[in-house]
Amino acid sequence: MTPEQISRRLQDRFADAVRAADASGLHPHAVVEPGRWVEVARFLRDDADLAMDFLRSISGVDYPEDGKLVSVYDLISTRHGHAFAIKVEAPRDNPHTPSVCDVWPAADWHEREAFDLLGIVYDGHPRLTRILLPDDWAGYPLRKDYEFPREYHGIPCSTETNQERPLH
Amino acid sequence: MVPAPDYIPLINLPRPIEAVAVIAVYLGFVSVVAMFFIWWERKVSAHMQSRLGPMRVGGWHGWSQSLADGLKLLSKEDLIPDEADRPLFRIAPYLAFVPAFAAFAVLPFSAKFAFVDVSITVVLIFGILALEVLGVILGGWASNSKWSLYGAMREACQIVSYEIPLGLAVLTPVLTVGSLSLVDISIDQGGGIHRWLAFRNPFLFVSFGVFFIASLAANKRAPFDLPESESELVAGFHTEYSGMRFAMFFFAEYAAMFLIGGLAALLYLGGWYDPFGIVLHMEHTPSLVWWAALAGAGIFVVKAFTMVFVQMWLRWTLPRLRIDQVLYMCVKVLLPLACVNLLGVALWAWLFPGGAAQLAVQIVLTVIGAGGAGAFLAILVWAMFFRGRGITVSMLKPWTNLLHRTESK
Amino acid sequence: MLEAILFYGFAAMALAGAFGVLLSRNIVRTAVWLLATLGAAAGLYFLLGAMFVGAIQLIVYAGGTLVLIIFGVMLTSKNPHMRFAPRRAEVAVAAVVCLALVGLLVWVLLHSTWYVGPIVQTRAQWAQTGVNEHPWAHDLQAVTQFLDANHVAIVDAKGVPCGPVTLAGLARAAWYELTVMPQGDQGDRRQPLHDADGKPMSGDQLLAELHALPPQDRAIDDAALESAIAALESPDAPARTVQQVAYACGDADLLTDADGDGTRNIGLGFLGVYLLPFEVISVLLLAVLIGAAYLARPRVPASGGTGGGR
Amino acid sequence: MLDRDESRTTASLIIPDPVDVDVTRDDAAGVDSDVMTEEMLVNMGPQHPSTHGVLRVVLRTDGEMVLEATPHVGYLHRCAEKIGENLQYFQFIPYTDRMDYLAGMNNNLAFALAVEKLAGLEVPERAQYIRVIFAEMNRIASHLVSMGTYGLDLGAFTPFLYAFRERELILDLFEAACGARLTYSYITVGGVTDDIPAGWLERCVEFLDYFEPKIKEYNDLLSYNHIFIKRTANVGVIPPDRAIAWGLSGPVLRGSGVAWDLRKATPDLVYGRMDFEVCTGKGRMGAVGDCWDRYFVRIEEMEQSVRIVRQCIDQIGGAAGGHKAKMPKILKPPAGETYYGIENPRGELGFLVISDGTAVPYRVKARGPSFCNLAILNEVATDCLLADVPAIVGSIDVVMGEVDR
Repeated sequence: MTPEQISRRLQDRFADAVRAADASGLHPHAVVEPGRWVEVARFLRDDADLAMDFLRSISGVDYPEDGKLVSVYDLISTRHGHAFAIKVEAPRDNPHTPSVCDVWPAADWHEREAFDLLGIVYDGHPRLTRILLPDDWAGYPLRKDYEFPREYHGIPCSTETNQERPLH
Repeated sequence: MVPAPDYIPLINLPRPIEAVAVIAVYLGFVSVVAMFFIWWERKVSAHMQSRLGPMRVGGWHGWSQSLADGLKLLSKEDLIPDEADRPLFRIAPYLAFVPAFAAFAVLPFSAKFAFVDVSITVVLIFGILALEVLGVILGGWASNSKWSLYGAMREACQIVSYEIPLGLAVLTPVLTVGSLSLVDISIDQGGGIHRWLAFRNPFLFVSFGVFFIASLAANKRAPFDLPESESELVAGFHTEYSGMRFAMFFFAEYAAMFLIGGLAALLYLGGWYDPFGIVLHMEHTPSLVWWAALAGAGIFVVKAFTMVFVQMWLRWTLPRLRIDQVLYMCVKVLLPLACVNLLGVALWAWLFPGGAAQLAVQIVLTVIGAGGAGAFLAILVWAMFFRGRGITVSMLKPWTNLLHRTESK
Repeated sequence: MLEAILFYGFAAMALAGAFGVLLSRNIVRTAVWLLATLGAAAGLYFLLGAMFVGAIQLIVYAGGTLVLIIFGVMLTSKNPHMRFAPRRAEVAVAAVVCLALVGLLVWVLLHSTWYVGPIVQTRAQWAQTGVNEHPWAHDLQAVTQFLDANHVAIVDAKGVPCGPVTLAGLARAAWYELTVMPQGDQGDRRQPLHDADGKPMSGDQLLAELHALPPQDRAIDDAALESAIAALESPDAPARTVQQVAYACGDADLLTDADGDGTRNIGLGFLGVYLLPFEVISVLLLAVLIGAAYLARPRVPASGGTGGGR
Repeated sequence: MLDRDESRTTASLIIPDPVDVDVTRDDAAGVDSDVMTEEMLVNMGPQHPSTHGVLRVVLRTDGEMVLEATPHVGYLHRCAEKIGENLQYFQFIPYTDRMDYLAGMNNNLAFALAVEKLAGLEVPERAQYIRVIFAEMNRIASHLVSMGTYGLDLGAFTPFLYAFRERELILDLFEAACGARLTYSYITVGGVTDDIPAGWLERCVEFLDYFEPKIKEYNDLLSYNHIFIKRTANVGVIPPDRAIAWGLSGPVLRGSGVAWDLRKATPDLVYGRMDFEVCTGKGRMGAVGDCWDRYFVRIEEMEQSVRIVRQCIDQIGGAAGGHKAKMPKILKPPAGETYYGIENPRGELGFLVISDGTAVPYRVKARGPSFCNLAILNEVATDCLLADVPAIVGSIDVVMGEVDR
């Protein structure tokens, strides 16, 4: 199925849950309401025509100017071969997104990584702890406004005094 | 009952002094042989893996590499983990080291060079070797690290369970010859390769295989080196050992390899007799008795070395077995086989009085056994000299034309 | 001299080990002290010349039981520093039992007859008899007289009496009638029994000598000698070798001690006189084996690690 | 007797301090008839000979039986993604080399393709052929390393050295083309940095002719070795549905019988023109999806890669164009995002690149195959023996640089 068919199928199945679906660009995706996301995910996986059984990756992206943390779910179907992406937004100050661990077990480590580097809390995740950084690391590095720590347990981290913002 | 050759003291000194002199000679010889094995194993494994092995230390082919290792280990710091059980940690290497060398007192190199000629040398060797297990287990337990604990546990169950098939496999030649003394067993095999016990009857032929496999396991070698398996247990029971203590474990292993090789030669491969019966003939002519003893010792050492080479060969080709497979093989495969062999040998001795049929069986088995070994050797020689090297010189040609690169084909 | 040092050394080691077992708190330390005791016991066996029993002691006890004790400890102990803290009542009961055992031991010590006869068993003891040569090294000239049921006095080539030698030793010397090695080689220890003109003595000659012994020199009672000689002279005993004579003179197991360290005795004992207890013990061990297998049965189905979805 | 559950909850990895335990007190509840072996928490790693790189697996074991194996990662985390947000597109290529340091070429290719798709660049045909040749040669080198280290994990030392002997020849070829032996940065956005030197193709064919019989040699030495089979068959079996559910990819997924290969599913470059098969585990030595299958899929893939490289070398003659497309001084791809995954030797390596029109990407997310493949370790390694854990970790063939990024 082409991305347009997929997004149309999604929209008429979940009219209220699926908002802006941009199927034409390089990265065909749809934005889904956090509340109904687990239900949509289960439909994506179990529906015969979609059969999105392979969760490729979950990437957290930080949009400080829109004030939201977006989780981008890239899916592909090993049966039909078509790929599609889903975006779920969460407010920046208190980012909560429902976890899809029980739909795709692959999500377990991806969600822990997004939590670890961006601070998106996935409700319902069996063991939501930091995966890459030490457990007592403060802050979420991949956020745009991340302040690089001066030292960690006595180990000096960065010498620049005034850290200029990232390039954009 | 075959009468044993008479026993001549090497030097006519009172017994204790003679004992000390002979100990010095034996231990000196055995430790030199153990050092040689360390070097030899590195060279053998190197050439098997298409590399060179030690080449520089001390000149030709790095002959003094093991000496250098010994000195290096001597100078290394001897640290004991703080939570370790200090006295046990110190005793363990000695408990592992001493039996491996003590057993040589009882191993007859030749008719004349049997240092202690007690009529039950086989049982004595096993008695002495039983202590070696304790050294390794205490070493593993005392160093208070989880890996060495696993190593010690594996050692305990592997060695204790493999002593049974090993014991039975040793009993089969003892049963055929009728004496527990290695000297008698070896004398019985004199006079030509067809008289070797391994080719005496099919049961003994199989029992030689059982013996060799069980001795590999009892000596923690090759596919059975679970107690110090690097890839799982870091270094098994001697993870926490360093310096001279580690060298003791290391040394004991190679001495035990020589012992196993010697036992295999004595019990199954015609002791100190050559395949053509020359040494036996020399022993009979009074003037050549001494030369027979020396030649016998030489042949014995050569046979022991070949068996050690086979042990090394196995180590560098086979992966390691898992602990349950090791025990499965011991209880379900080797033990029944050893029992069947023992029974078979007894029946054979009872039903098959000897004479022409016995000789025929011996010759057939010799052809199979010696023929097989010869074939392996032939393949080895062919592979070393005639098999194409594979990497053509042009492949290694330096890239001279890097500068003027061609734009398009 | 060396034997004395060794003997007392081993005895001291055994005692020290026993005390060590009692006093040490860490269970693995007790096992090591036990090793010292068992090793000392094996050493004593070797000193006694019972090589077989000494080796079996090492294999079974030091190599087997001890390893299993330590193995059991390793698997089940919570931590290496576990201390025993026995309660008052237990100490009392233990004390009673121990005292009873000690009493039994002392009683046995006092009532057993310590036969301190000049039995020549080992080279070590032979050395104490003042002759530092190996008993078989002599040109054993002739049997002069029977000292007791089991010993004869022998005169060597130079006529010097070389003290008591067991018939077993005599048989062993004869046993090695050297078909392989020519006699007379200077370093040769095992001289065969010679008669006057240097030829190895045959069974008949020894028989003749025993006949020629005057009655008062025969420590052995006449009936046994007569019956032995009669048996030897019966038509169906063609080759009368020295050992057959020795066998006839002594009692049944005389010959059996030919190789001097009792392995044959043990074998005959187990399969001869004491067959029933031997079998009962093996049945007992079988029961122990099955019990151990049951105890250690795998509780978690170790299906060779097939893993898979849970 | 310490209560069994209490010892299970204390996660302290050090041996608890000595306690005066009154062994003789017989509390009826505690002691039951069976032999009560005590559970241990064992730290396999981060410094351990058989965890490839700095992987730490905490094993809860009961004697030799492993009850739970929880991997801890993050020891090699170098925040490559954060750096990606501060570098221009082509400057990020060297960082991709260091992710899966055994397959540098394939990593570069993945990022380069993602950026080219984002920027809508057209890569000349000759460059595409060169890229496929180098990607497939790097796949062979990477599979050689995984075969060698797998032998090491199971105790067979020799295959490791044979594998490295062959790998050296591939590295010599790479060195001739781009000067580096491990971190190449040879494939960049728009094509390859330099054209291949004269005579390279002939030397490459010569290597392939030399290499093909060697694969049979490895099979005789290791794959069909009875002990090797006993150690790997029916060990760590992953059923196909669990493999897909856990998002495994590459030889680990195909070992479970799922014929999913991105070179066939989403053919890019000139893969469409190549004819090769997707090798899957057939359960020859045991259950489908056991360690042996995953291992043997890699061996068969090496043969397929040799076929691909041979076809590329035949067809590269006719390919038009140079080795690199015409590139603007500073590449400013239009605002947008794309996710692009290719078949890396260890599985699907995908890049989500989000650009906001400037010369620096807004967000670069790398989906490492080893990161996803490792997640299933706990499920596979429970109820196996201690000696199976290195076998399972080795068969999943993890490279920590890619897991931790």
